Amino acid sequence: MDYDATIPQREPDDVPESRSRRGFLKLAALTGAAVSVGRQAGALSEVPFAARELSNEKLIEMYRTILRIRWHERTQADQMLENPDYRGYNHFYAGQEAVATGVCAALRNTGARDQVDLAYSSHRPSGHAIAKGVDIPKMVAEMDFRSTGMNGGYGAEMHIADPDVGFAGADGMIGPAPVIASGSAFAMRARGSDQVAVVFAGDGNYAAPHFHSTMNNAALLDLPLIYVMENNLYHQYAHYSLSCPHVDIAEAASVYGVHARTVDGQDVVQVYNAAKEAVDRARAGEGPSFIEAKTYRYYNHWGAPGAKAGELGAFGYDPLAITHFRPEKELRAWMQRDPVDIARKILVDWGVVDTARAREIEEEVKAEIAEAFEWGLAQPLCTPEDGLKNVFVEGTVPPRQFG
Amino acid sequence: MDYDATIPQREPDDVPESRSRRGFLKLAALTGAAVSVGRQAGALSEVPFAARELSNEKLIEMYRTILRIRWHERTQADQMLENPDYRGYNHFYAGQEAVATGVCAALRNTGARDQVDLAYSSHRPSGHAIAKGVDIPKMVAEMDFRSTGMNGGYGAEMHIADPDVGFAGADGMIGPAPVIASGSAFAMRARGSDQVAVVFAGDGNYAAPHFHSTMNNAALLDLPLIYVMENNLYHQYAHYSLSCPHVDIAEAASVYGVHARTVDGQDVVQVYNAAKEAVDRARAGEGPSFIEAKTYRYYNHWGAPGAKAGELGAFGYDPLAITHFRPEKELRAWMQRDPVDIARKILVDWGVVDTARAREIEEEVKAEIAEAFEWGLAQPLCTPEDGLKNVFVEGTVPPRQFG
Amino acid sequence: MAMKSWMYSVLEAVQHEMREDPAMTWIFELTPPVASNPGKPVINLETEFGRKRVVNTGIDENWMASAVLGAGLAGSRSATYIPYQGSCMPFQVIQNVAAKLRHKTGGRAEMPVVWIIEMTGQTPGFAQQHSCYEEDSYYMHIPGVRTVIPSTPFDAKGLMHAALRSRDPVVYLYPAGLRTLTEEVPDDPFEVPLDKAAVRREGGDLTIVSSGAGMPGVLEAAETLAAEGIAADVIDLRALTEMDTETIVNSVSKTKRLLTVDQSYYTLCPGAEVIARSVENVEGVKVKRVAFPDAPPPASPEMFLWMRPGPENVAEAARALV
Amino acid sequence: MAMKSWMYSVLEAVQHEMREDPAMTWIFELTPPVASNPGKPVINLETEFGRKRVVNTGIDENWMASAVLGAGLAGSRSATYIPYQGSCMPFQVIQNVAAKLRHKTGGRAEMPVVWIIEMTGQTPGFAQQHSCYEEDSYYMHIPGVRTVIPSTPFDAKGLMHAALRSRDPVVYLYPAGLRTLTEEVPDDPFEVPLDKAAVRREGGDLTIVSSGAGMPGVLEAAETLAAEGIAADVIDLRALTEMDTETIVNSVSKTKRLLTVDQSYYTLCPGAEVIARSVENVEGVKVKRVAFPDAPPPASPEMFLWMRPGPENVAEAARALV
Ligand SMILES: Cc1ncc(C[n+]2csc(CCOP(=O)(O)OP(=O)(O)O)c2C)c(N)n1
Ligand SMILES: Cc1ncc(C[n+]2csc(CCOP(=O)(O)OP(=O)(O)O)c2C)c(N)n1
Ligand SMILES: [Mg+2]
Ligand SMILES: [Mg+2]
Repeated sequence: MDYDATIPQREPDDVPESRSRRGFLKLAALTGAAVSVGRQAGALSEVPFAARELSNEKLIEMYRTILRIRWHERTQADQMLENPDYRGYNHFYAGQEAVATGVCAALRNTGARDQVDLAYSSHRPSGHAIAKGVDIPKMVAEMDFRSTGMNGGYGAEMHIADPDVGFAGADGMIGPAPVIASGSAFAMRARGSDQVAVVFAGDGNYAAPHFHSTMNNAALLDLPLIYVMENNLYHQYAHYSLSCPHVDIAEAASVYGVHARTVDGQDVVQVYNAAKEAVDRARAGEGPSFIEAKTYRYYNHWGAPGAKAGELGAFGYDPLAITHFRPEKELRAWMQRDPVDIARKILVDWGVVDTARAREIEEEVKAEIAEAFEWGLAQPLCTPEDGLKNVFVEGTVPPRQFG
Repeated sequence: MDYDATIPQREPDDVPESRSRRGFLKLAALTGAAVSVGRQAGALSEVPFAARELSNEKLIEMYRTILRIRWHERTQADQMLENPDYRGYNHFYAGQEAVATGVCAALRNTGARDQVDLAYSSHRPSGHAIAKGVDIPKMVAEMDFRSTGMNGGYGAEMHIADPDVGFAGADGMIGPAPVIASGSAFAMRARGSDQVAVVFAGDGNYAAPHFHSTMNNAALLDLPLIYVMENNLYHQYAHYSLSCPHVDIAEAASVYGVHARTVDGQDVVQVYNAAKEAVDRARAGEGPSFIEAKTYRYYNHWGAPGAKAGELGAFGYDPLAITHFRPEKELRAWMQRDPVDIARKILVDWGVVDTARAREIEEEVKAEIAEAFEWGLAQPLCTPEDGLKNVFVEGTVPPRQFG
Repeated sequence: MAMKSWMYSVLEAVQHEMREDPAMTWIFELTPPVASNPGKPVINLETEFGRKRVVNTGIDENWMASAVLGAGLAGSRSATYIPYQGSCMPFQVIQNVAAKLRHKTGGRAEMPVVWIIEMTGQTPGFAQQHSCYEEDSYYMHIPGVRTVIPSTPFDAKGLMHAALRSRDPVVYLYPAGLRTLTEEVPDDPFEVPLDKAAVRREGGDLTIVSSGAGMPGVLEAAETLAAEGIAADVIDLRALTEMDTETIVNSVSKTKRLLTVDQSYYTLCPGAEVIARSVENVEGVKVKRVAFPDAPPPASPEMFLWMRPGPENVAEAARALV
Repeated sequence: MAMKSWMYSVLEAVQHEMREDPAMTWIFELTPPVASNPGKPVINLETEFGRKRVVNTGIDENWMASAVLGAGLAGSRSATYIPYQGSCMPFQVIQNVAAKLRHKTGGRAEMPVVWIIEMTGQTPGFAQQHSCYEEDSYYMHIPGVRTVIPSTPFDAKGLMHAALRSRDPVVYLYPAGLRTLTEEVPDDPFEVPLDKAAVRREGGDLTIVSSGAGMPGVLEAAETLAAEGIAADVIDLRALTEMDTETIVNSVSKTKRLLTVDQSYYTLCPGAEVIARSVENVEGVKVKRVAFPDAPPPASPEMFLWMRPGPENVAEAARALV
């Protein structure tokens, strides 16, 4: 893995020579491609192997979830690339499927408002939504602005939400969601519920001042909050070393006294183990946890530029010739450790399914997703005047564009 | 020292049982009164003893500065208590004098804008201002809203500033000043100057999200920023353990890779040693430092309630019967280690002055401060219409209160 | 019914709602949620409901505001009291997250939350950052949260009940300078609607519209004017968003003279909106606007008290208008 | 002189000022400070001036805005480009610290700083948090910072020079939707004043006042109206604070018909202030206000495009007014 290349090039006398930065560079250079392996071994030895108790049904369901996310992304990318009538968009999650799947498999995803666990998402929500159990056809409709979509066409990608399954929703802003999630955890603790609040956030969230508020208050108040940081190494075009002095962002969390783990985000079982540990702790009143999942996205930050219909991933797109852009070799290296492949191999290895059955399941999922798109894109468009509704619980606000 | 009493009482099943909190409680109980002594010894052994190079003149000047602050506070408190015409107010700094004095003694306090070091202050600014070298009579006039005051009567206590001596100014808000100071440090570094930016902030600032922004960017950009946290244990009525999981807030800073020290804030020499180390590092391009000075204020959060004219400190004031209020015994224990006494003893011990001369200097300072108040309170009041000036560099804004 | 202070009236409402709803939480910062009133039991929310439900942590108003939002989304009624020094620290999360959440989820997010945001503007000498009274306009431009501003202890209690019971998120602006007011306030819970202005006086010669901390001066001026034979309709907005246009337009249609009075800065003060709505709906209206100049409040009491609109300014502008 | 894109015009100004002043700094986040234009050298501030002066760190707009303020106070000219997603993250430090700093120090603080704050409102489908156009009002109510909003590449460059040279702190609102505009823009530096509106068209039948992203639609409508025989004065505010009342009043005194057009939410949109100032100064004015309804922008293009004021809405309202 061409790891060094991910570190932005700088002129020697122009480089901020902070001690921690130097440490970062050194460590990255030393460990190179072995980083994720080293972490994997660590996680295996440290975190209780809760996955041993998962039933075969549950394991298959997790595999299905990973596949649903993957095929949702691929189908939508193809729509964007090939269907001129398609208007939806996405911040694609492909490559990160094992994180959402592993975490949500440890949660309560149904039940009344005082039962269901809550998951807060980000600007990259489709994976979290599917893993939490939203109705996929309705999500597809929503993303294409249909009036029968999950949110009536009001929100679309960056704002989807489905409280019925505890999917608190996407949020297009970097910063606020983790703080808000800590407030949900505060309420859960105050009312004596054993619910937990989970927030998925990218590495970009580390530098936001909200990070401190979230960690500090979660620690001080012993909140049942699980902060899942999906460290996919980049925020837009910037490598995370530009905004974070730590190699493992989890270090930054543990300083507050928050229980922190770093896991291989490509391996659903490891993610599950860490999530189960965190959920058990939170339900038992033992306070917050932070899980840093090392992962990678296969598409570019937003949409499908650089991608080809029918192919996975987006290569070589860098229109602005941005110096900090992720190198193609890095992407290819990460694709060697694909979360779908890893999950399939584990299931076959554990004797849960054989390879043929695994392939069959994938075909079933592909068909399911195809149907979801068929249904979603056949839904009615929105009525213009409805934009004046849902400002408050009741009523409509007056139109003002006519003067 | 009745240390345990400073920790707010709570019902056992009501206490957030975070691990760090428990650690805090245990450590505080174990060390008790010895906390500052232990720290003192640590600081003595770790920090280079830069004070050995201070001339006698400089040492005497530092002693004078401490006394100027002390007598400014006492005189102003007496004004508030006894002079019905006096309209000024203060967040008194008495008890913390050694911090501002020790830090500013290590700074460049005169020179052009690209020479002088900058000090940012808080809502408790009088000590920082005096140590940085502002004109005391003009500050006295300002605090009593006089048109010839340091800021023309526009700002008063929480907003005093004197850019001529690099006193960037007070700020009534908790949070923003350290971030802004880091911007000054950024500019200094960008223009290749060896200036440093210092910010004085209380323990209350730890919990503000701005803390993270300041530390993180100072570390990432290797800024010549010195963050002086005056940990006087309380923000208003709240002990800092309510908002901070660390015993030493300096720990929180060091995690970012910021050079961090904890010092006895009552001992001007120790403060100076740490400040000199930080300034030398910053000027040499070695980046930011954090100095946590353990200290205490003798008056209550704001104004002179509980104080008696002619006496130092304010005792037994707690009108709201606030459970978290600081205990009187704690205040008395801290007054045993008074910064004025400590500074005087050091000077006598080092043979810089004898006791008689030390007392004489104190009388000189008292007279100087008395004159400052005489001059300041004899200054003219402001002209109402001037309130419409200084909104922009030029011009006045229209009056609007007349309709 | 008893004479009650402002704070006691408010905390009585909060206490009632917290007793009814064991899940409800309260987050505070500086001001311990304690109030006493002659002849009444002391209210102390922290000791009555315990520190699991009633909590202060650090000086982080953004956390406070975000936390109650999160509590609401988790199904718990929740409120916080933001001191005036921190009044705009949580601006972004209210403006850009909470206010848009019901709309963006197509009506599926529930936010039974109240942000009590203190405003000052009363104390001479406190200067720019502690004497300002400007937040009304910032919060008023935000759709999706109901912004209200009481001007009496009675309304303070009634609006607090309504706010806590509302499924819409509410910004409850609290003019701290009015804390010393007392009046007869019922012991039992009652609601003041979140979208209705109050006609405080009926006249017919002109309409004076104000809100919050502007009201006492306006009422004093109206008294003076009445003695001079000038009878004013006095309207207390109470609801900034959604503003009660009907009540304003009814009055202005009759008087054709409109004077707005704000302690907020002139440019885009709430009165600007009152004027715009009035002249959009009624022709031939003569208007005047009294407001704080477009300058931060200075420390010097001489400057500050001259700049802050007082009863004489209101009376003088009214005389010029009729 | 050459046809130039908006961004090229702006960065040309910044590049010039940074070459003149080796202490000047630039802080960016998403958008690398790079622009190209046919027949012109590529501008790349980061590579030209190095990462000591031109820097991006994390996603922390409050740090960005505060840092340039601190740089200014240390005597270095400084500017930052805040992407629209973070447009209100630095609100508090601008509103409560920077805007009050010169006043509170009695004129002693120097703040040669510019916050470029991106605004959106153009892209259907981006919804509540990414299609909003509301910040104009929030920033306009703040005294002590000059808030300007260009609507053409020429003004964008001239206002940028003026902003960077001003000793007053400037909020420079940047309607991102206008990025695709190009026009003839001089190569040499020039200034557009920070406090003057532009009369884009002279008519006499009515006055239309708008700003920023509202302008293209207004000019299109004015064209349509002209063809119908309705001649409009079209005023582009450019300066929100301090607003150029004189230019507005001059026009309205003549036309007695005022139409304001905003992409911002109706309540307290800039037009409310324009209307209030007009009717305070001129009697017998008929007014109308076109604005975005008091609702967040929805995702669905059907809803969004219907709600966003377009040229037809402007023309229709103008017809109703004359
Ligand atoms: C406050 C704010 N500033 C800027 C943005 C623009 N933005 C959207 S996503 C993104 C990068 C986020 O990176 P990361 O958190 O690592 O998540 P990832 O995209 O890698 O999943 C940025 C800067 C935003 N949404 N909000
Ligand atoms: C944003 C903000 N919130 C609240 C306040 C009110 N306030 C003023 S001083 C203070 C306590 C500060 O404590 P600390 O930082 O420890 O400084 P100390 O008073 O002990 O010197 C508070 C809460 C404020 N000034 N700003
Ligand atoms: Mg990322
Ligand atoms: Mg303190």
